[in-house]
Amino acid sequence: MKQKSFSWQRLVHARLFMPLVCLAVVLLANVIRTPDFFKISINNGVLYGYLIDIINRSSELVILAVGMTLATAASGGQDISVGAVMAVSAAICCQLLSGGEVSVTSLAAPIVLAALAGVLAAGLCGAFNGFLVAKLHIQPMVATLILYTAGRGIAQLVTRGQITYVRVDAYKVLGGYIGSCPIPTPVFVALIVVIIMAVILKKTALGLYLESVGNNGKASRLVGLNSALICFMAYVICSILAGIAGLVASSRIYSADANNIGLNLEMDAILAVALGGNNLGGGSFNLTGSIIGAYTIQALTTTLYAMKVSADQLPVYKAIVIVIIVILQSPVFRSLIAGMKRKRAVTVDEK
Amino acid sequence: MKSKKLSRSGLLLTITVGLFLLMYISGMLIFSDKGFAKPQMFLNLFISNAGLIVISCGLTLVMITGGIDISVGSVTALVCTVSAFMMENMGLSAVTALIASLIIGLLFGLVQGYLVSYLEIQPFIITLAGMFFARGMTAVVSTEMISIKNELFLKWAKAKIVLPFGYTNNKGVYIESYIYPTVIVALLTVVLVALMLKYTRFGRSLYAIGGNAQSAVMMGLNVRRDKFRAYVLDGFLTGLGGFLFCLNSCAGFVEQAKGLEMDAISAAVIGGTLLTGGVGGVVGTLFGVLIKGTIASLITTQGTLSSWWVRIALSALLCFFIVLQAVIGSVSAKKHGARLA
Amino acid sequence: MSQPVILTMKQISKAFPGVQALNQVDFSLRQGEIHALMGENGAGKSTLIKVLTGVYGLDQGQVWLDGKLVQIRSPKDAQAQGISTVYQEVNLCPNLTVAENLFLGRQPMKHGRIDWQETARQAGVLLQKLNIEVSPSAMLDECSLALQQMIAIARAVDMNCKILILDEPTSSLDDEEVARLFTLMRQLRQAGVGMIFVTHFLEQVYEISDRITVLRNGERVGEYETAALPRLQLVAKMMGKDFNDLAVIQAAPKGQVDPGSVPVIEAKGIAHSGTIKPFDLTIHKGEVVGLSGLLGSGRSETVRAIYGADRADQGSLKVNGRPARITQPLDAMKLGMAYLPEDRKKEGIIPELSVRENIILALQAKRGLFHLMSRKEMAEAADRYIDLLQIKTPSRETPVRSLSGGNQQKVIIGRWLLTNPDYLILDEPTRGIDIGTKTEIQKLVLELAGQGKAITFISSEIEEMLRTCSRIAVLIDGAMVGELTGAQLTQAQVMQTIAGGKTVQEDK
Amino acid sequence: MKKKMISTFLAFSMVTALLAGCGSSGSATTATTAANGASTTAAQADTTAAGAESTKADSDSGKTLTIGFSQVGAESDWRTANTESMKSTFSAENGYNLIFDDAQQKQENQITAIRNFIQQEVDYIVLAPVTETGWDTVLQEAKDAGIPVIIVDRMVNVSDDSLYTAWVGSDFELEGQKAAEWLNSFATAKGIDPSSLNIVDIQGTIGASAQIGRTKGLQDAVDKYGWNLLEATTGEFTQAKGQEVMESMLKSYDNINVVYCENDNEAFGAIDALEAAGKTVGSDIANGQVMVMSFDSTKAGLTDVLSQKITLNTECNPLHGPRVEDIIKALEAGQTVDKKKYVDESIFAVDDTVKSVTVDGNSYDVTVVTQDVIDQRAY
Repeated sequence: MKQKSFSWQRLVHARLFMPLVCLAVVLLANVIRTPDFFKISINNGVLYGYLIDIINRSSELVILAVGMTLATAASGGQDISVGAVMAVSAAICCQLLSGGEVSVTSLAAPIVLAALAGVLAAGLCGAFNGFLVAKLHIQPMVATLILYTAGRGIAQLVTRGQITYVRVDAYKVLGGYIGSCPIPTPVFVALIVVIIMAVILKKTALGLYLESVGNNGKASRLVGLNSALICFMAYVICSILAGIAGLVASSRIYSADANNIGLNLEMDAILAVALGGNNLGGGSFNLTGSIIGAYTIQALTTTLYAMKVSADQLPVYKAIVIVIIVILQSPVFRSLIAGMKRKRAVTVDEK
Repeated sequence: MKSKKLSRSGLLLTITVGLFLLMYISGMLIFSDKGFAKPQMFLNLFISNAGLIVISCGLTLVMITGGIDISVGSVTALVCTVSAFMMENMGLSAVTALIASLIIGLLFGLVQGYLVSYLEIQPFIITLAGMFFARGMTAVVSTEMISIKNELFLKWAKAKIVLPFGYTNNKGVYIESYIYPTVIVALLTVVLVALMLKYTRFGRSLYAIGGNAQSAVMMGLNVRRDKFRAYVLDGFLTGLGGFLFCLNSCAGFVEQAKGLEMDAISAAVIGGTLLTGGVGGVVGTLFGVLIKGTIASLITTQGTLSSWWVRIALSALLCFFIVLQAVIGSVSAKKHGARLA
Repeated sequence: MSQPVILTMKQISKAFPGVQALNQVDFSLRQGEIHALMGENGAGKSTLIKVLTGVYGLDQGQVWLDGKLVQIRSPKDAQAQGISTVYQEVNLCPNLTVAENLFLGRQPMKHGRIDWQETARQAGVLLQKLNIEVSPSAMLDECSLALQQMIAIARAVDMNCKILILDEPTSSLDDEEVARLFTLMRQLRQAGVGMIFVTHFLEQVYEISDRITVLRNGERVGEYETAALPRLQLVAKMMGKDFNDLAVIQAAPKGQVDPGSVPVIEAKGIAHSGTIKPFDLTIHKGEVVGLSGLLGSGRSETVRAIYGADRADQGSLKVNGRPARITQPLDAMKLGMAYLPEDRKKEGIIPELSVRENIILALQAKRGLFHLMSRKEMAEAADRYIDLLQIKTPSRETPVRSLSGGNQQKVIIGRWLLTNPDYLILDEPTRGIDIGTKTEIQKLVLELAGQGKAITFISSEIEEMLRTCSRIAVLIDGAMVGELTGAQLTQAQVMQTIAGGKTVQEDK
Repeated sequence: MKKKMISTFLAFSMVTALLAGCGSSGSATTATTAANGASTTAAQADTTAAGAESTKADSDSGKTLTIGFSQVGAESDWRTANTESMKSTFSAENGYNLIFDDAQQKQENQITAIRNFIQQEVDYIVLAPVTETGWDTVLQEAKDAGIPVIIVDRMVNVSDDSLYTAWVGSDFELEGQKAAEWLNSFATAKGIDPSSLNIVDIQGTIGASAQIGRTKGLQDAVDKYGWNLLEATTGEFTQAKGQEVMESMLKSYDNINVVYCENDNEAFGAIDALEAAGKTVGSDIANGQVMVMSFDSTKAGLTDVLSQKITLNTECNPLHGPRVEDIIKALEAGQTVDKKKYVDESIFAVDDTVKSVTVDGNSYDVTVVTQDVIDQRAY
């Protein structure tokens, strides 16, 4: 009896427990509403179904959440400029592809080159953020507030305030399908990003370094870690991933819409990290949790859309979910509950 | 003795005020032919930003404790929409709407404050939830724009307070300078909050909490309660500021005041309040708002610039202040370090 | 000593999950006495204090103040009842002025607002009364740590405290500052304040305290008149065993050094502007060289400059005879150096990471980002040092923050031993650690020297240095004023050198 | 320390450079505007030709009119075209001094800008309002200063009509009605049973006047003709949202045959989603094609009509510049102007099945899209 309750306790306290429960609850709500929610069929040669939509649509968020997790771990703060950085990357890529025209049907530059330029620009944004955070020790939120405000301005500057269209099929691949592959490309992009990050974390000491630096920067420096460089790197990686997400978002609509690409996605990415059971104060992190968090958010969004909740009202539900989760995760709340349990146990013992 | 105190907060404030004067005076010189030198232009800074000033004051309080509140923009939208809804769709009076606004602000302050100070949840994430919640609730109240036509409300909104100077414009119309009551409320708020911060134990306690919360507990301050109160006061001021905002815009809708939280935060930061807490004040915040307003005015007056330049110029300025603060901070840290040696 | 008892704690019990921190502990304090509270780490001293100051609630027991049964709910409540505490880590607000720190939360009011003039005046009077030389309008973070401690005491005293708890107030102070603190304490004793004095320094206990209460494993061992309790007995009571280890150590052979061999470390003219003047330092294999001096004399800064924690402005460094350029700690590590920093909490442990990760971190950093150690290798390394250093931890995956201070220190030592260094810098490795572990660490130092490692040892306790070092370099105000070896290594000599370096050098 | 100082200086010089950059780039922006506007001006030659002479007369008489124009932002293609139209009409060559302010979709910014215009003593204020509401106070101030206000695009909702002089813009409800009437005529011509029309409405940003008018136009027709409106959800006027919403709707309904998009960007997204799901877009509803209807008639939108992806595209004319100029000229000449002036807007269809539609007794011709038509378009 005691043994059983103990293992249950361990399950509840496992780091992935809460994120998974959240995802399960959201998905369950869907099944009750739409019995064929999990149905996946082949339609027009591609996979088709609600689930596919959720997985496809959350790709950008997953990519952002991965970067956000690293930045959070290393600096104990969040990068709120990722949405704007997405716009910058998309703007630069599309502007190069269109050669400055508003709408083109042929490419002015090779896609790979333009995409690289977009990601590079994002990397530069990351370097700027990283410099402020790691070198000047500015609070991450404040430091990234600069690009949060300026980013879309820069993107608009690049596109001269227009929406730049690249109506070339080759450019639509990233946000669409590769040839006759039935799975949407963004899913692969997200998967590749996750796999690459997982391999990096598995095969290199980056994860340990990030956790160590995020937990105690001074001590990390004295054991030979270049704390500033590691923190800087985390921000560069975060922005590069934002750049990639920006390209995916841009490819979906084969255009650079500086005002709308990645709009409000930074908040969702932070939310994904929090939902994943990560401490927003930095230190140890859990990438899987963040990814599950990202899928949960998209599932929630899709669900609410499907339930005909107006897009404007969506935030209310998100807010409720956040509050419940952070309260459940709050150490004070947990110790409060533990205290109550103990008291109950004590009274039982006394009897 | 004074000069020592000037070391950090004083220096930052001096720079902020100096920069504001520099910008404004150069604006007056460069755009004198475009009316920039008129006193009303200066008054307009206050008229347009009355709501923001009050909201930023509230945010400054929270920031002094080392916290943050990013829900203020959404709460403003909620306040405006609820006010508009009550007056237009429910036929209630403007006074009721005002009271409702303050209550909404207070409620947000109470809940967020409780979660932040008593459950010790990070303020960023809690107020992020508050931001989502308020914005969503605004849509629940009304997805349509509501124009306020309530007589009393419009009377308040249009109640010009005429000042004894003015000018005759090119159409031969004498235009007296004026302000709205909102400006008086905003300035009164700044003065009261500044006095509170300087002359009450609660105010000093906020600085202590921001300086070192652990110490504040050990020194017998009721940190949780004072932090809670700071958030409640912030909520109240957001409600009040939201109502002032509403008096300026006379409307309520979902998209209102989007991004206002970042305006308020950057105003406070420009005004010399450190996000790490313990340093800052509302007078600086007032100047922060004025600086932002002046930049916008300069760009409007210039008249050919596209919106992205506004964003880029503002963020460059923000960047300047943030880096400046970091440098001043590290210099004083160096001093500290030298002392240890 | 027939002063009335002002505080009685009866049968105090306090349990934490898995630990009985206090078990039926009695404690009493008289008016105008300095009562030392002694015990090893984990004996229950802090818990007792925290119960008394209302940080923790108590499970059982009673607290009587001035003959009245009281309940203390919070630090504020404690203060209201006249119990104030001054901690080792000063608990004041660095962003406020001295005057404000003195009166925070109880500022003089006039017409419903704070009367700043009156605040400044009262602060001036208070500081003068206690002979604390600082301007009331100075910012606190511009004051030295000792001064901050004094200010904290001044604050406590002014709050009409009847009971003042001093929790390790002296561990960051140099002797002169300690002396000033003691003067202040005596002044307060005259004024009738009862003081509870927690410290690890036996000398200080005997210098200032009237009575001693010893705790061990959450239980009270006994209460003694200081004058009637010999030191060795006190130590024995704290350790709960016959204390022969000290003697063993004193008898241990010092490392034998071959002066002709190539020195491991040869520093020439190394300096850091503002903190240390150019100095030379040579350390051979198997040698333990102590760096002594008052706090702020540049002891830590010297080793930090060698290790690259702070970059030296000038000078040259040879490691194993070869010129070395060290710009960051990693460079030093690659040359076989290891550095155990002075401040364990801020610069030593990575609190959230596990014991395993904390142990392997330095080696991993040395190997680089792309050569991650295998899980097996990590586990083996961790287990080896947990075993070797007898680190008390539930498992190697336990977060290091939940370990006691001494065990945390051992984890850091393990971390460095794993990198197999030639040269170890130990800056205050025994600070804040119970005597048992202290001795273990001292033994270990000698053992390592025996294995041929070069060691620099820094400690505020001269006795400890004398036990371990074969040579002691003394610093004053950032300058090295002398080196003592062989027969010169006596407490008196070292003290004298610290007190006035030049005369000793002339003697040489 | 030194490094820190350097970075401070860097940051400072950055700000200075930027501020300086603002000044110089102002002219750069105008230059590009002029370049971009060249095609616009050419295309609208017919509309401006009449005004051109009188403009010259103005500049000859040496009086430069200062116009303060507060624009919503740059959120869509339509908006950019609108801005370009104003900028090219009120150019220095035409004898105007245009003070342009971009409000970045914020009403409070517009209120500030108008106050600023009043201080600058502009001759006219042109306002493209972000919102319909909330203009009472500031327009009162403009009125007190004796400055006429001309509203373009969205209407303002004020308690006192005298607060603005004139309004120029689109009748969004009429646009919706025209589209709906066309659909009715088309279905009748093709012999399609009204109850077999399964329509989804991808709405604009909820609360925007374009959304309200266009949705109402459709809704009324649905009630009138007995069509089957499956769902109406917002696509927020963006391509990405249009795509996402369409995807979701396709999962819920498998019988959609008409998609009513409330602007071109949404239509692009919807078409992508439809094609990805294996549907064919086109006008042949009877044979399983899905008809896409759209608004705005941007060049890109009309190109899609030409390629038969969009069946009907109802124009929403952004070229307000010349019309505003007409009003200003009339006012300068002391004439009275119409309080409300709707711009003429065409209907562009893929073929000539329906030649004209009738709304409220007025007949509107339907233009069949050809490459020529597209080439002549200004935006």
